[in-house]
Amino acid sequence: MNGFLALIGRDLRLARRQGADVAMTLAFFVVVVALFPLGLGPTPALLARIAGGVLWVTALLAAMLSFDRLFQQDADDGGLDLLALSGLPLVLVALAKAVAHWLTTGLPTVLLAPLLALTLDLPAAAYPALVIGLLLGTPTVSLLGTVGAALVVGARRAGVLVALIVLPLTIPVLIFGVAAVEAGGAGLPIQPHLTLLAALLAAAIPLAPLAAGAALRQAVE
Amino acid sequence: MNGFLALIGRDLRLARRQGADVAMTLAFFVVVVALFPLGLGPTPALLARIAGGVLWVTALLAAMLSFDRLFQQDADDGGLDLLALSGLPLVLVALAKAVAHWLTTGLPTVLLAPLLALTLDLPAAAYPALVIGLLLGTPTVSLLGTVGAALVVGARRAGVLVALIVLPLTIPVLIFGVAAVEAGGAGLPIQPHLTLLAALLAAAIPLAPLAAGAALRQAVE
Amino acid sequence: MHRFANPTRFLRLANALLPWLAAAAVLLLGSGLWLGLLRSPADYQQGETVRIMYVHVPAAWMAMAGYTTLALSSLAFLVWKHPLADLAARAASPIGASFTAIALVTGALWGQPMWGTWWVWDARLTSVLVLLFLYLGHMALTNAFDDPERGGRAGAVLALVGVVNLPIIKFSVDWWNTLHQPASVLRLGGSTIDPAMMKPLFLMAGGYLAVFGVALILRIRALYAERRLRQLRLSLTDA
Amino acid sequence: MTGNDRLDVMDLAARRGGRPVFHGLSFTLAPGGALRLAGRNGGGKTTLLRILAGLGRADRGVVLWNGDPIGDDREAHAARLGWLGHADALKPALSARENLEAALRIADRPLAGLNNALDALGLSNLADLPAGWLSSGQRRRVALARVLAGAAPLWLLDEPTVGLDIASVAALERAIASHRAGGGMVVAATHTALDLGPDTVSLDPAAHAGAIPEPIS
Amino acid sequence: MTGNDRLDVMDLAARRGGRPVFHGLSFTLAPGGALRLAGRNGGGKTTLLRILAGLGRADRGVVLWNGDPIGDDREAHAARLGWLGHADALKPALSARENLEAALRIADRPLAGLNNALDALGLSNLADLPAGWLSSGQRRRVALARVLAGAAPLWLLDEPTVGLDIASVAALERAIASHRAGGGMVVAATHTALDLGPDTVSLDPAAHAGAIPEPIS
Ligand code: HEM
Ligand SMILES: Nc1ncnc2c1ncn2[C@@H]1O[C@H](COP(=O)(O)OP(=O)(O)OP(=O)(O)O)[C@@H](O)[C@H]1O
Ligand SMILES: Nc1ncnc2c1ncn2[C@@H]1O[C@H](COP(=O)(O)OP(=O)(O)OP(=O)(O)O)[C@@H](O)[C@H]1O
Ligand SMILES: [Mg+2]
Ligand SMILES: [Mg+2]
Repeated sequence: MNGFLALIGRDLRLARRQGADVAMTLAFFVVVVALFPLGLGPTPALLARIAGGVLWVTALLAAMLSFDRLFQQDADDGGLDLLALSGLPLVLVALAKAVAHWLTTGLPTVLLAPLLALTLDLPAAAYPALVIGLLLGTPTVSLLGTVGAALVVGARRAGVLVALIVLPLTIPVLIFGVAAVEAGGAGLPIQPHLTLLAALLAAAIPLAPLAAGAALRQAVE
Repeated sequence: MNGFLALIGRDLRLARRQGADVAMTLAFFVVVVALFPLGLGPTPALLARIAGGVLWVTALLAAMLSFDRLFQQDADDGGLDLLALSGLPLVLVALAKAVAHWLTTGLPTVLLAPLLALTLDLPAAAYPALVIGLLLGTPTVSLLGTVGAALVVGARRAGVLVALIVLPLTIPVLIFGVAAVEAGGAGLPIQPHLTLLAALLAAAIPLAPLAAGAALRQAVE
Repeated sequence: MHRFANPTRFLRLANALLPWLAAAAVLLLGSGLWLGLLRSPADYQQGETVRIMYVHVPAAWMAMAGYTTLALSSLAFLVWKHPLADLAARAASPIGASFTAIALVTGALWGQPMWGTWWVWDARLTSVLVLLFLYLGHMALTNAFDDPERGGRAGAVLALVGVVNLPIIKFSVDWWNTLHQPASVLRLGGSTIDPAMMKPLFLMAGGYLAVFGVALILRIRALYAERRLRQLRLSLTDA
Repeated sequence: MTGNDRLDVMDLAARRGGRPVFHGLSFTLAPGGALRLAGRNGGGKTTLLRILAGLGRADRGVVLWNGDPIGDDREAHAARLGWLGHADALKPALSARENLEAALRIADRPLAGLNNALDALGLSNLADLPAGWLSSGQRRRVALARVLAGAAPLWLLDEPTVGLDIASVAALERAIASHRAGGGMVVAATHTALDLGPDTVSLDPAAHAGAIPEPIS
Repeated sequence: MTGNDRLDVMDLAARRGGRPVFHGLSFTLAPGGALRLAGRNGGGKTTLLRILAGLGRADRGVVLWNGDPIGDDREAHAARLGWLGHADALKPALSARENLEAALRIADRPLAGLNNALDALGLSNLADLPAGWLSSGQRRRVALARVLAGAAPLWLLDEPTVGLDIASVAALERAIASHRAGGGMVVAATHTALDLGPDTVSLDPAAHAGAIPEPIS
């Protein structure tokens, strides 16, 4: 347990060392959200209609950008061998990485999303669904991304497989997340969608680290 | 000139051997575009209305995924020093990298876009504008991305940083690209928009490699 | 060699200038706000909301002036490698970003009564937003390296690349049909604005300029001290 | 460190990329023992070290720690190791000291030996600089200090002298001597004249690659 | 290789991360000359080599090739160099031969010397394996073969013997001897006993770091 917390602590410290780091994720989020009105034309009604989808896609994207480095950097500098030999089971290594990733990218995204929703004219009734949905969905994305990141390290040639497996895996999260926002905006019950998101998270918490741990074992061997 | 072509050739061969990056880009493109009908509900009128914007924004974001690796991999393994000492001016190194990047990500995106447009019910009249627009716009994106990639060599969190730097610069491309698609769909002349895209490309071809070359010089020193 | 030039002379000059600049800032802003908010006429079209102009317009000007400062310092740093130019560039970008943010926020506040919406994605507004992103990108890039000099040089290249955005901001209202109104103060062929509004506007602009100068000097001093501290720490580890 | 441990390697065979690297390799390391892996490039030194660490997979044969196969409890085996790989595994943004602290904390080992380890390799003055600012030899020394600070009974060192200056090689030799004197064991792969101390056994894995055993797949 | 070239270094000073590394460094390399950079870790050997290559920036002083500052025409200077850095600069997905071919083609140099270079370092059998499958010493040899194949007059080698077995060190020494015999020059930083041949000058950049010049910024 100590080692687990220490690994999270180290990764957070690495993230904090870069000073403007979390700010960078946030700035990225803002830039991308700004792209959609530019691309789709500034019709407020249209924007409001797609706001949920835009915010969710962008949140996914912000997370995606950092996945490939999640283990690759450790693998390149020999740190992955060291982690494998730290006595911390690789399953916990993967879980710690996912937690650190969520704290540095997922959480800031969740906090910023309501502000950006303002510029997209999201209906007021949709805000709870947006925030709770992201709060339940982004950890799942971080966990699934950890699996992908571990596979990328392990399988040099199976890269094709990785992209095709991991991205579709996040689709359910996106569908239910967007559906919750739309339901909220339309005054329909949001709870069924959020329950599904929670179920996905509950499934991902034990399973994703297991898969990622196995992939990491392949990577070091 | 020989060295220039040789560098493009090497990067294409590496991309073919590894495969992962191209597949990742394309898979991302497909998944994100597929998400919109899923998330927004398959209302054909709405989809058709936003198809141009969705395709353009997604193409832009898909390109972002690969930029941070463009020079960083060479920098990490010492290859960037070698390129700087190859006798090929760094401006040409940057141009060659941009060409290879476009051939491996931009071109597949252009080829895939009409297929995806089908699933979004893009009006038939908008196809020429979409394809020609992407054909003119994506090289500019690759060129601008090369500048960003050269700037972030050695930086922490390069993936997010490069997107943060490059995306604002690509906004004009996005605006004219989408405008062309919308004009095409509405039966208006598309040529003015395409001319502007061509002008942007014509400006980027000499200027972007210059800036990227200067940035690479800073990176090796 | 410039690298060995001693920045203490600059600092002495800056320190001497600082109180005067600060006093000018207080005086100009004070009189500008007094004239602008209380003594100038309301607009025949816009009514009292026109007074946002005295905050908005100079802030927009300073946003562009700040970027010009950033770009010129960056050019000087790349060409002459003078470390002071690096410090000036680093100092300028957060200040310029702040003015840009003020221009955006006051513009949005103004837009609500005038256009009926906080925000539209038109060319002027978008290019100012891009300016803010460029500032943010510059700040992020300069701080993203372990070696501050490397960060400074990368940031300088980016700052120069971003210069293309300045003419776009300035002329976007002429090139594209926008909601935003075209230049009426600073334009060829003379100003089209009521002189009773001109005076507080220029007082405010002068005040903003003085604030910019004060902030720049303070930031450069702080950055310089930071760098000295780092060098001292390094030389201690040499012992 | 109990000083009563032993490492037994029995009839080990390994292949990389489908090609046999060595086979029929057996040896025993008693408390305080040292094994030097030498021989030509590609002889299998790194391959053997990774198997001993539990990072690589053997084709055949077993590695026993006090009689138990190391694969039975990977985490327990990891806790006995001081590992130095080809790469230094340092985060450039963290200082040398922070790098070591993080590694020890993650492995849940005490921080007590940290300062002594840094001192032993002449790093006290450099310990608070970001690792990215160090020269290649200085970085290698930080990685070595991590092994020293870990206070594990079995050191596995892959080319520990790479980039070290003469003074640092001597410091490493002193560290190895005192580790062995305390009952610790060392296996080191090296092409240089690093002196592991008295009673060092030498082994060239490539010498055990003669007849190719029946193919396994 | 004309055999009439000379390299002059005059009053060179450099700093890294704001700290002076060396200053007042001057030397001359005549055709066929060899310079060995030695000294403690962090002494500035890598820093000096990078400046000689035009990759690093000197704080003061100039490097002249046949009387002209190397900064005047960077591409021309690059064409005279055979560079071996700390890192091997090999793409793991390409074979050794493909790596070398690509490097030579990009530098627009003839491929003629490629096979001889691979032979000289005993790589003929390995040349068609992906570089990612090679052991660390084998990879280092591929990187060295790239220098040999480039047939440039000035070799700049940063710790060329890292990871090399004894036979490979001997092969490298032979290659250096024949390069020098043809009028080529060598500057090599090394901590090992690599023999650069007769009339080798030794230099420790750290010995030129005495008084610290006035502080900047
Ligand atoms: C967020 C929204 C806005 C932004 C980003 C923005 C940006 C700018 C910029 C950059 C300038 C300087 C232009 C130059 O010097 O050529 C400017 C000037 C000006 N803006 Fe805005 N603006 C915004 C909203 C508004 C609104 C809502 C109004 C009032 C209807 C307005 C009225 C003006 C006026 C009168 C000027 C002075 C033009 C001149 O005389 O040159 N702005 N604005
Ligand atoms: N990126 C950097 N930032 C700041 N300082 C650095 C950086 N790289 C190296 N240094 C410092 O510069 C000095 C010289 O380093 P250099 O790499 O030239 O030494 P070296 O002689 O090659 O050492 P080694 O034998 O360990 O390879 C060292 O004291 C080092 O700490
Ligand atoms: N990833 C890999 N895939 C396939 N073959 C490999 C791989 N890594 C190493 N090999 C092969 O395995 C053999 C043993 O390599 P190993 O790294 O153990 O050698 P080594 O004795 O450590 O050599 P060196 O002295 O160069 O470090 C070599 O012939 C090498 O080509
Ligand atoms: Mg090895
Ligand atoms: Mg060195």
